[in-house]
Amino acid sequence: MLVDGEGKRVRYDASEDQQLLRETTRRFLEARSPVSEVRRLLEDPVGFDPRVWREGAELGWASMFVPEAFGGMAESASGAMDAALVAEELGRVVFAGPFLPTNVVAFAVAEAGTEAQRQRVLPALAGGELVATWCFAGTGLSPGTRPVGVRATTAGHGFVLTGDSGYVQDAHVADLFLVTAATETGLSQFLLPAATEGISVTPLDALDLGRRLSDVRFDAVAVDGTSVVGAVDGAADHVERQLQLALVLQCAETVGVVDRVLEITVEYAKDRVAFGRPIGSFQALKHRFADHAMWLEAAKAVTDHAAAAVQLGAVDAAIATSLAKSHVGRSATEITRDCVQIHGGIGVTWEHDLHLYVRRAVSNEALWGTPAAHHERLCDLAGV
Amino acid sequence: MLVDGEGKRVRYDASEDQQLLRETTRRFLEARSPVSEVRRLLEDPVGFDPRVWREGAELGWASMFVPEAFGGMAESASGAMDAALVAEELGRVVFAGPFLPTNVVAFAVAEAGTEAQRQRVLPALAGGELVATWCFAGTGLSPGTRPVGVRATTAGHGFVLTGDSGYVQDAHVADLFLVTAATETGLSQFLLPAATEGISVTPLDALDLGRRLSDVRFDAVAVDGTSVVGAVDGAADHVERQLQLALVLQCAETVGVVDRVLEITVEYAKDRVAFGRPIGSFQALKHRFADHAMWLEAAKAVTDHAAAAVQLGAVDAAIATSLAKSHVGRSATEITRDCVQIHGGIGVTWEHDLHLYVRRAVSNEALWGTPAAHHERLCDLAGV
Amino acid sequence: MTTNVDDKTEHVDTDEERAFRLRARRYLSSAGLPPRVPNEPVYQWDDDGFVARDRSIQRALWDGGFAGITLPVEYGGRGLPDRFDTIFVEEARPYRMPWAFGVNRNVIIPPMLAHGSEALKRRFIPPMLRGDHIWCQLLSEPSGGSDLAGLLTRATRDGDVWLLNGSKIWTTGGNHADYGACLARTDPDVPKHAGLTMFVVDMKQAGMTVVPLRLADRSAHFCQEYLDDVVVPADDVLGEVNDGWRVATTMLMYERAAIGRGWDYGKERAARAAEHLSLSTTVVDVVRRAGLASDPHVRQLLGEMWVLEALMQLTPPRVAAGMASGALSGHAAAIVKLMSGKVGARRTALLSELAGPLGVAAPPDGDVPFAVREAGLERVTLHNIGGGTGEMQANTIAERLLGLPREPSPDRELPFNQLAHNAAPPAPRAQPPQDR
Amino acid sequence: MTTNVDDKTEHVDTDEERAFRLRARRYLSSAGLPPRVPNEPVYQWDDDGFVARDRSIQRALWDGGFAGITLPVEYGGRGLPDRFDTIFVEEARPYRMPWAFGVNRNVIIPPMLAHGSEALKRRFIPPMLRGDHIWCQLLSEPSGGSDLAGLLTRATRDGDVWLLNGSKIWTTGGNHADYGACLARTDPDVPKHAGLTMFVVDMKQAGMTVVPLRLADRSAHFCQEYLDDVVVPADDVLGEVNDGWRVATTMLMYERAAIGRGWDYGKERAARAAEHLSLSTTVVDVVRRAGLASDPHVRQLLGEMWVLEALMQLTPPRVAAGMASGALSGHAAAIVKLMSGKVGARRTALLSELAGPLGVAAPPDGDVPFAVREAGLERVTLHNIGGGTGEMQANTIAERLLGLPREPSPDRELPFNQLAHNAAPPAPRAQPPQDR
Repeated sequence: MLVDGEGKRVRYDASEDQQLLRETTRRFLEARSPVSEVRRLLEDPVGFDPRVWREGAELGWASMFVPEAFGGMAESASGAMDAALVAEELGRVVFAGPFLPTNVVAFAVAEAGTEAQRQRVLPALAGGELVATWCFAGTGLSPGTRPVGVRATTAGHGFVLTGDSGYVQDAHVADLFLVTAATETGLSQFLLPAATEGISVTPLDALDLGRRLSDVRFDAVAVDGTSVVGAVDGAADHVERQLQLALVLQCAETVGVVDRVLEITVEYAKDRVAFGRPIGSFQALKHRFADHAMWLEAAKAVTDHAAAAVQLGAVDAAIATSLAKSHVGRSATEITRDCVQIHGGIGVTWEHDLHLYVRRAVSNEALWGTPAAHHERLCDLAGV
Repeated sequence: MLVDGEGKRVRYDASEDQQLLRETTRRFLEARSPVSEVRRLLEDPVGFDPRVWREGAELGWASMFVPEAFGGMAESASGAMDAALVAEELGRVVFAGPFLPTNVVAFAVAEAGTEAQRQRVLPALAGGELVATWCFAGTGLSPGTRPVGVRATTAGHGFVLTGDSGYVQDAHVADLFLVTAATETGLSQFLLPAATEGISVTPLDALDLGRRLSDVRFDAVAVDGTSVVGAVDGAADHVERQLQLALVLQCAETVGVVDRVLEITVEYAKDRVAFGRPIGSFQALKHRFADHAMWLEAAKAVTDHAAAAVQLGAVDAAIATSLAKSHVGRSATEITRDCVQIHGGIGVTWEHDLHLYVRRAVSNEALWGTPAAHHERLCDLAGV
Repeated sequence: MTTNVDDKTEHVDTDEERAFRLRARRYLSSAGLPPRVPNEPVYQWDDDGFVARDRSIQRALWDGGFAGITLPVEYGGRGLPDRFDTIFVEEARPYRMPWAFGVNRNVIIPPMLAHGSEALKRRFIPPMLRGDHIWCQLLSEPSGGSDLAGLLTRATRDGDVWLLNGSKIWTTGGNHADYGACLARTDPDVPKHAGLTMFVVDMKQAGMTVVPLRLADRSAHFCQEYLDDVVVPADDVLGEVNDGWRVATTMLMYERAAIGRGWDYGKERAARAAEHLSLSTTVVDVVRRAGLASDPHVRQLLGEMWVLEALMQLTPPRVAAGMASGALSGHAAAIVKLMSGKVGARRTALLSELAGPLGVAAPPDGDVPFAVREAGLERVTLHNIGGGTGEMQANTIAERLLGLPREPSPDRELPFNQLAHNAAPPAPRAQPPQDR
Repeated sequence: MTTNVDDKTEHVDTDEERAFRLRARRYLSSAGLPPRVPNEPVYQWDDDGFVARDRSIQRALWDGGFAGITLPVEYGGRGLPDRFDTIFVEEARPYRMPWAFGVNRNVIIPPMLAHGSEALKRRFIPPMLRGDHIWCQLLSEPSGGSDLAGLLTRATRDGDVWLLNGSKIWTTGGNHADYGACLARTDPDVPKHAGLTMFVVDMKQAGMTVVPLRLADRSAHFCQEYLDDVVVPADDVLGEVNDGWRVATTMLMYERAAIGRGWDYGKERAARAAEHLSLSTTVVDVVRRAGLASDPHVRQLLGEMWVLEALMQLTPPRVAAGMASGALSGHAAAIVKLMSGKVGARRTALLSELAGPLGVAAPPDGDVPFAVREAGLERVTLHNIGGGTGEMQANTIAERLLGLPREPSPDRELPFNQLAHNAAPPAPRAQPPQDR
């Protein structure tokens, strides 16, 4: 549990404002983007519904890190904590849309962008008119916790970007890429239009049916100095905070996935009869449910803590997010898989929504660093 | 399942001879060395009952690798498989006595010893009059799967042994040490009287209350050429086979421990009443028992396979023993711990025998290489 | 590094057996049978070629005199002792055997021999042996899960025929089958086990709608059936009316044994055990190519995976030997089934950890091995088919092998129509789903 | 790298509260109290010094006017609102508080206030506050396990007194206690919950034999009692005769809350949560000294251990806040208890893997850290004390929090003497065991 500046403890279910935000978001999603949307959008070239995304933006989904001067509400929002709350609701419907990447880019530009970048980008991001994404991880088996794919070398007044970035969400339709690249003595970040010469996008076969991921190749992409976000060679701290935010949003989304799957499965176990009584009355099943409820509660605790730590810029925010990712990532896969098992055969049919949830849980476990990659990161952070 | 030279399949519960051996051993142990012996011998300086050990030797416990010419019955026994069978029975009573080290040394001397060594040592080992032990593993955190503690350098016609060997069973009372040492270009083995100048024994605080372990220090111990067992620099293959035998006996003993603990606990669950019915009728408990029975069956399968592989000198004997150790070691600890849990509070009292069993299971998991050390060894064996 | 073990039992043949063996060897080598392909993928809903090929293989066995080797001659068999079947299985190992006729061989014919009327046996067994009829099992229901005896499909008598209404699910080859053995409720006023009957159902009739059951990985090797006044002549009952539970129990026992032994002319599983304990090379390969072979954590995962593979290789033959020797009861088969679920789950977790992000998203044409590409999907879809299976196996082990007392449960004594049960399944869809 | 958080609530004090706080601070600093030692080991059977010290600390609190802060003045308390207790707890944090009086404070006095007669409260509460009487709980029985209401200890009326016979177990401080709250069966002819009575028992009488309960790690902080015609005056009943289950339920509820809050004047657990999420330094130290800090497998173990520690640090305060806000029911405390068992078990497994062979055998005077030396022993002895506790917590979570239906169970309705139960425990041993 965290104590904010005023000594007020972070409460179990957040402030009244946050409760309102949760309810509004849930009602909107139930009406406009239930889990059946995933099936409807399976063959859709975009992979999400841009109208729904813009309507969500009107509800403030992309405004939480954008200052009021640029059409956002950063000053009145509790950034990471509010965004986590929305992400949790999105997880409950396996939402298809650029929530995580857009918010992380908005956060990055708001924190470190030039005035010109902020004016050009932030209002359109907040309004849901622009989609942005972040090129951070490497491709293939690279760990997902470090930017290892792209290098930028100076060329005249500008830079040339070369390399590959992996698992980039919604890169196939994004208008803007925020690219983290290694430069001479550190990390630098660049904000590029997707149409920049030399960028190519290869969509991946993704397990998660509600999310499009791509590898992005930078083939000697020439950019000028105006595309730099923050200090050349000095972006490491910002990159770290962006990663923390991405982890918080991912964990919160996963918590939503598990919360909903457990709800569905508990209901099923109450209704479904075998041997003359509800299967939920059998003790062995109860004990599995009890374990799941317990680990989910822990997942919420560790995610809330991480969100608050990131929001407050706490010294242990990096640790908190990696701890959260490890537990949330692993437990989500285990719990949702056992919920499939509890459903019996019906749980593995294409018609049933369960697999859509499990796919997201398994995918989230592996992206932005597997639990194993975060254990490594934790040891690094602890100086072990 | 393995096929022996005559195409006869190794049967589920062994041959008639082996069934007889099992029954004889069990009856003897019930009468002469029930688990209560562990308590009686707690403060005993020897730590086991030499009379019981000699009586066991009369039943053939130390004869299985000793040729008939030296008072044993190697020719008529199925070495590793028979010894494993006895070890399993010993596990069922948490037997205190030098079964494993004595047999491994007898095996080593029978296989590689000089005629003089065999004549001097084997009849007395087979008769239970001499106790021998094997200095193999290093001390402390060293992995237990490799001889890393002792070096021998040539000095005139003999050698000088220097270093430390760890976790040596019954070293405090052994008459003979078989020492595996690194020499110039390989491994060599030496058979020494315990009283040899320069050897010191430090008993360890051991978790297993039925087994004494010591570190053994070799402080420039001078030995002559007659103490060498097998080829100088060429003992690696023999050392490997000794390790395999030790692992088979350890796994079999652990299987006996688990088998007995599960028996005790199933009986308890049938008798013990809560909420008006036997606790064993509660489904959550049943499912835990089912898991335990399943992993125990797998432990028996993998141990039987390892014993047969070692007995036949199969090419995959090294792999088979490491696979066995990993599964048997881990599952034994998990199963016996949960059996304690099923017993409720009574299971953690000093008065109850359960902890004597769990101590042996946990101790066996860690000695002769932890499961993790054997995973490493498996990768080495597979050339990964 | 493979122990080359030929586990044929040729050395104990009598002269007569030896003659049979040589005849089988000769015939098999000249019959133009396709070779056995290890781990051939399961056939899909629309794979008619697979079924046609198996019909012709079964026909070839019949033509050679090797169909129904141990079955009575009056039903088209050869009337030989079991030993001859073993010999044939040993000789047939290099060839593809008719997988699609596994249901006939393993789960239909044995209970038919045990419980069927003389007329039924003479009418139905020969066409199965000739390769003409494929059968399916119609047992599980969408409303049923693991409580088979609580099934809802009703059979009502209408003059000379029975009319069956309800739905069946998880049927292998339902769309290819000519006949089905269908368990239905004939008397709801008695306890659930006492009011069931096993019918012989002609699958090719108007009231029987068979649709593919598409799974979460988009595969469809099972079917679902909707029965809408399906007509069964009064004589086409396997066993007695209201004695269907006994027939079903026999059927399930033979099914269990066959799964343990290997589905298509057996021994595949047992044969594996004689092989060397080797770690799956695909995985090692991936690890090597990723440059992770010396990473101690990766080596732990590999080690553990190897252990799991060994357990699944060594335990089934041990359990089978235990059952054969009488040291273990037939219920011990549950150990193997439960283990395969547990080991499978852990294995997918290890594979996912090795595959990392590549297991959840990979380039469509990239050089990513199947095992890695599918690692994530396997975590989603791995399941003990049939619903609640793991739970049932665990109960069996605890109650039948360890002797733990059963739970008090009223559902074994009360009349079926006084028990709570699930709603009947919805009507059939007009169209099979069009998902790719 | 520690976030220095002072989580005192001084900033919201009223003037009156502020004055109380300063008075407490002053008194505590001058009363000669020993400092609080984090993770002080639990006291053992024969540790009389521990108890004597706690009696004198409790006496000091009484002398300063800080015993029973929120209790009614007529029972020796100060009659102040809860807020004052919170203030005192905040100020007392640097000092050792009387752990041995935790039973009085947490589990005896609250149900006594709720259910006790006026006479009982006036007679017994003041001596507890003065440090004169230590109480213990006599609930669990050797024959009982998790089924508390099925207990066997009998109370029979004999003129003006009750005579109690039976045995109790898992008693903290039974040998030091002056009085015990003892649940016994007064009517076996009614269902089990309806025939119990909570007695006030004088522990220092001939019929009460208290022996140490030595655990597998040779420690002995619990006791077992044998009751042989223990005499209780008819008036010394807490609550009504045959209404003891209600009293016990209240007692257990307060006990659960106290365990969640921290036993000795609270907050220890909550305070921990405000601290930085740091990995146990002992373990890191061991790993560094062994030269294993860069081994990726060891780093995985460390990472996972850190995660477990974080879960145990962050979950209890969240659950407590949920219960305080009403978002979670009081049964949610079961989550924390269940988790501490599961996390503990996994933690010992990780520790054992890190400790390797050193965890099962170490040189007596070697330079081996405690955590490593004890790794193996912890695997043997770690247990949710009380028997079946984990199972009960899991049932509570499933039934009370998730709303899953209860199992049919006759034991709640049938008269106690028609239920199966365990045999009575054996008679007391003549001598306490002499094991070291």
